[in-house]
Amino acid sequence: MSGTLIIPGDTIELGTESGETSIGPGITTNPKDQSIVYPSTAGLLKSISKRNKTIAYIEHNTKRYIPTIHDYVVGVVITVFGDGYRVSLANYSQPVVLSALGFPNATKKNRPHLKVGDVVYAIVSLVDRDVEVEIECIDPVTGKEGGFGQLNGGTLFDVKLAYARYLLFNSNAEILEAIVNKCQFEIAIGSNGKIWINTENVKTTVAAMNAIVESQQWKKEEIVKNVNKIFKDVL
Amino acid sequence: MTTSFNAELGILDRVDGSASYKFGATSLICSVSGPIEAKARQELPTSAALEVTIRPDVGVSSTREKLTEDKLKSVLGSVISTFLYPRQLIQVVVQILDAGEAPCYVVRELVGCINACYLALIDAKVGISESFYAKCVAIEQNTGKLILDPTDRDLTSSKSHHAVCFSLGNGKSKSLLYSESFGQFTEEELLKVLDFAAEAIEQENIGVRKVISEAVSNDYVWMS
Amino acid sequence: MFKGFEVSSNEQAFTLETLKSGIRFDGRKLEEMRDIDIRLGDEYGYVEVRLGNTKAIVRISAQLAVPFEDRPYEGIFQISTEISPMAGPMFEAGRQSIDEVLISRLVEKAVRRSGALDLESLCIIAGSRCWAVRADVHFLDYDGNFIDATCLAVMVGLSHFKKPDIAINGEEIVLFSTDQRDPVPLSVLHIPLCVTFAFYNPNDVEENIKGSSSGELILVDPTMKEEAQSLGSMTLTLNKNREICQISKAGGLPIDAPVIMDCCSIAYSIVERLTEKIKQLLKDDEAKRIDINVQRALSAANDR
Amino acid sequence: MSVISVTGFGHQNVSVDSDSEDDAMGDIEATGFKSSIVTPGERITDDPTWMRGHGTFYLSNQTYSSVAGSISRVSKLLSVIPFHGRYSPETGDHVVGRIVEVSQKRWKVDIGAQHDAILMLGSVNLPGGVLRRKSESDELQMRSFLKEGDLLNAEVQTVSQDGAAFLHTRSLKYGKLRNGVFVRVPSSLIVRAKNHSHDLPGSVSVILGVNGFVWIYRTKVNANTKTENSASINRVSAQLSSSRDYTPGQGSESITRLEEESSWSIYSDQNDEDFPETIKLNITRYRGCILALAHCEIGITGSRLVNAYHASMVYDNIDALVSNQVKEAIGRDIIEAEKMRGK
Amino acid sequence: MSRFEIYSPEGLRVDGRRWNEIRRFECRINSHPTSSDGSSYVEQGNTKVLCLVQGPMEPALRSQSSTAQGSLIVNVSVTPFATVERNKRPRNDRRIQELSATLTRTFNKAIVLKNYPRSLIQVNLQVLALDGGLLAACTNATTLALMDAGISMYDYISSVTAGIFDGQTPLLDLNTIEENELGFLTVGVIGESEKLALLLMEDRVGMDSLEKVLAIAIAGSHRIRELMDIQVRNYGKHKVAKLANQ
Repeated sequence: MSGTLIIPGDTIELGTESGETSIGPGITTNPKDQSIVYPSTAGLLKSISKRNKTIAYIEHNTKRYIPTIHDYVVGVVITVFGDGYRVSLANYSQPVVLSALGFPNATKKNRPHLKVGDVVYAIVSLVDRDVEVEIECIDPVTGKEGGFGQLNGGTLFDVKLAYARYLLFNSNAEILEAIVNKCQFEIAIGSNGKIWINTENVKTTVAAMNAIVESQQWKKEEIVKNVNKIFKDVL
Repeated sequence: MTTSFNAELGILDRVDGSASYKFGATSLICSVSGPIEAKARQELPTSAALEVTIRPDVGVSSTREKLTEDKLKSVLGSVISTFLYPRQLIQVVVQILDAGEAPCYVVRELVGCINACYLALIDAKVGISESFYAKCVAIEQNTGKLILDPTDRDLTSSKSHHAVCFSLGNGKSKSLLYSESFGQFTEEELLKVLDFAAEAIEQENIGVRKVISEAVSNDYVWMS
Repeated sequence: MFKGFEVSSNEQAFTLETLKSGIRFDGRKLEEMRDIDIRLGDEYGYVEVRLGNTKAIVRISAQLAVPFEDRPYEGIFQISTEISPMAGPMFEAGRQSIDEVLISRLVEKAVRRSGALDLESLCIIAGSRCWAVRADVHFLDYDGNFIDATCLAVMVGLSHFKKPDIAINGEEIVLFSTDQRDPVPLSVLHIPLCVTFAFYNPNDVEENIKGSSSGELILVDPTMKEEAQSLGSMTLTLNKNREICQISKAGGLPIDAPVIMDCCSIAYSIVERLTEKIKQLLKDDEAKRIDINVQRALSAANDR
Repeated sequence: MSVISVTGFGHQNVSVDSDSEDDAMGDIEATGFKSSIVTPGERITDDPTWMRGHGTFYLSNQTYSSVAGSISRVSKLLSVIPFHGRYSPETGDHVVGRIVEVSQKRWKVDIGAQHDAILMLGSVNLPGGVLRRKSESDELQMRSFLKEGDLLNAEVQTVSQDGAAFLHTRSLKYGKLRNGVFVRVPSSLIVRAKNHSHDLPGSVSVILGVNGFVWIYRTKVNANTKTENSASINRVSAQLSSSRDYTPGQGSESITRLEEESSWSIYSDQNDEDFPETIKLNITRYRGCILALAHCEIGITGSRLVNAYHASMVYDNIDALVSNQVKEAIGRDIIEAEKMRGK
Repeated sequence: MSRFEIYSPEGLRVDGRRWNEIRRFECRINSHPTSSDGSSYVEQGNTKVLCLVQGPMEPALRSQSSTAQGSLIVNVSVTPFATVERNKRPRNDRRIQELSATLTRTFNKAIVLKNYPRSLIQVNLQVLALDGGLLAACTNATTLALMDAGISMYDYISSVTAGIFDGQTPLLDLNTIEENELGFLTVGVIGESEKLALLLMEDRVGMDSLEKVLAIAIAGSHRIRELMDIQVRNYGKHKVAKLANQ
């Protein structure tokens, strides 16, 4: 993992070259003076450049999810009320709101009926300091379902957030490839660290789940060997 | 001198961040959860509420712990960027495993609490505006010599003892966040103590940074 | 207890499926305990216990005190089991939830009421002086089954602890430091250990009440996730003398009496094994301490 | 004391005292039911053709009772009716209730049922006539119409799926209650009838809420004069029909009269200033009578109340009605009187 | 305190009972018809318990309202005159808290709570006199009062204590003196089955005598269930007769 270690109190050099630099997670501005920029967490300073624009952020791995707009998340319905649902994205965190209309083609009359305990795959649609976070099950690009909605069967488990992001954006991550060789599976990865998985049977699901959780502590070259072992033990 | 403490990050599973911190005979564990859902009575409209609990090694918590909680809260309140998490809660718990000093002193305990909290906050990645670190210093009764990290025995034979906490910028002691003194001393002596502590904190920060760096690389094992 | 800890219906259904096929997420058998790791501190009576990811620390301490009026011939023994949010954010600071009350009552019944510690031996001068022993349990990390871990840690702590030696000089009590005289161990009469079972019902409620299938699933030493999904639990406390010190099945899923008898024998074999482990551990620790003392004495002799 | 000998699981040999009254087992019917009285966990039948209604649960073919009560069979529906139970609202019930909460556009009303009933702002008559539109200002001053603690009588308009009642007071006979006292009796004692408001001798009226909430009050002065053209308030002596076919809103008043009376006075919190002592005493006597009937577990109807009132006249002092003996004596009188009349 | 002879060589206990005899058991249902939805009064020897049930009703707190099923609250209070020493009990006595939690968890599974969504059932128990078998008497009283309130239950839960003397002789239905001297257990049995809703044991009992004690306790519970059932049926008959009268 490259990048320089930054801890709070360090001064960070934001790209002074051409183009603007915007700040990403882990870097904060002073609420009283927006020109003062400082790192608020310990991690590795990184920057990505896209068309003249540089985004600087501090890569850090946490357990506690803080909702960010357009994040893909896996949540559990915890209350049902008149116009929608309250969904938990992380244990002990403030629940977020999923409107009953936040589904493709949903109308006042025709809308899905979720129950407490149901699992949904959704996208964060509203984040604001002063109001509750909202999620919806509509693909913002197509306006269609796009894989969002209720997840049936399978089971849920948690990984650390940086790992979840890594798996979400690298669909050919070694660990997933290694599991593909063992069994067929469906997976929904949330940026909130919750992963839903369903495979052909209970045993392979347990194995796949354990493999993903434990692979957070594996080096790349160990993956195949360890996955083989886990599947052998369970089956 | 850089190895006068032992610390480890991420030792607990259920909470968001945790650290063990040990210097001399004093040993404690700190956990941080947050930002989590605040109870209605704790909720603040524009910033995060801070809940600090200190649990003694022996017996139930009393006013002594309450006082330390208060001091700790004032230090943490000034560095945690609470404005980032409106209406939420940051929950900090310190469990003292060994106070390492007689019950009439709280200086080692307080210093331990501050440092353990710093490390646990770093582990939980709760937003803080700057790093901070604390040290305790005693002035010897007869010689007037300054003792860093006085032991229980040093404390009884000293004329005064001090807990000093500085914020750190780029590894240098920046501003004084907290200082507390007990006993008799002159203004000059106090200034000397502060300088002495500031330097010790900078020294030790090299070690602290190493601990954090290890923890961060540990977080990304799968990348290697 | 599981406020804020959300378990989805998918997980519920999945757990039942796995249990029906006899497997658990951590690869254990249904009637298998998690690995127990016990670490003794340098100080007498300091014990760290890890039961899987559940962690607790127990510190035993002793002080001189005045015995209770109604029990002049007995010393005082207190167990403090307050759970802070360090063990998990579902525990509230400063307020005991009903689950915490039940945990502390259970440990109390298992250790104190069963007479594991000989209280009469703690009496120094009847009615005026006695030892007050206290066990402070610090819960660090919760992953289910605090009770078994706590009871074990307290019992190891009591067996490991040594109080300073004393001499009675008329009404005066002389307290010797460890350098002056070797400290003396407490008189532990037996070692009660807890084994907790969790119950699940893969069938309908009606089948459980009226049916004859006894299809309930039972597993030992539930993790937090397993606990959150269970319909009831039972804690058995036994010692290796085949005595049951306490049973606590406070409601929850009704279970057939013969099944409970089976649980007893499962628990006994676990307790037997654990007691052996504890004995060995204490013996090793004692040997290590003697070694250190011998070396110290030798080096002291060399210095001279 | 009873002796139990034990040999081990499943082999208890329990010797039951012979005097235990198990003669209920006697009336085994052709349907295969053991007895009309069943207790929880008791098997009612193993015939799977029955439909299982309230108070039962089943496992495969066996149907068990889940309450202590008597078996009821309505065609193929098998249910057990418990001896007691909370009032369960039905559409058209005339009930008396108490406001417990004022919330958005609705009041929550305690009617002694499993759930609080809901009275929507749109289901009440507001001062200014029935045709007036409800405005936002009405929403803001809901407490000036009905506030927490106020008693009202109303009709159950609908019952939602989960059993919560929706009330309305869109008739002159419904609305806020004044000039009287409240008594609560078990709801099972109030027989559902066509009419639940009765004018009684002694210038006293009563509302026997189907939910067991009873309001005894001074007969409205104007009601007396206009009784002739009102279909709603019957003289007790006139009829006591037990007919159950009832449609909501039946017996409501003509709109013109409603408009006339829908002034602020219907939401007044003040009792009449000229409230004669004798009427107050009469109200107290009726209250005693209702409690006497309840004590004797006699179903409460308007006519019985009148009979009880007359029977109570032997006791000059109303305080006498407090004693259980007196209550029982009154109860006996009524039952005997009814028997005499061949009921 | 002088030691009582718990079990004499002739086979008699302190109060003259044999090993397998329960104490005088008396119960009434609908004891307080006007002040509750369901009520009962139970005497087991000298232990006397009153139980009042309110509900199912609208919950006072939102946290008690669940769309899936009803919630149950059990409160127990022991009167200061229940025992010989008039101790003032602290309000948050942990033993009482444990007792009410145990009762709540037991009846949570016995009541058909899914029939009562968004509702609260509140059980209040008053212990008037205490002479052993507190949990058992409370369990029996609750069963009866819930029935009186017309609340759906899967079956009776009947309860009694049993102890073991000298590691050999099981004794049924202990009084306070026996409870203090012996290791004993309390069972709560579902209907006429051998399923235990409740099993609490304190003090030491040899593993090998557990089966004996359990068996007598279960048999004793069945006997108590019969006695309660007779009472409920009698009450029902009386009630039906009264209705027929009108």
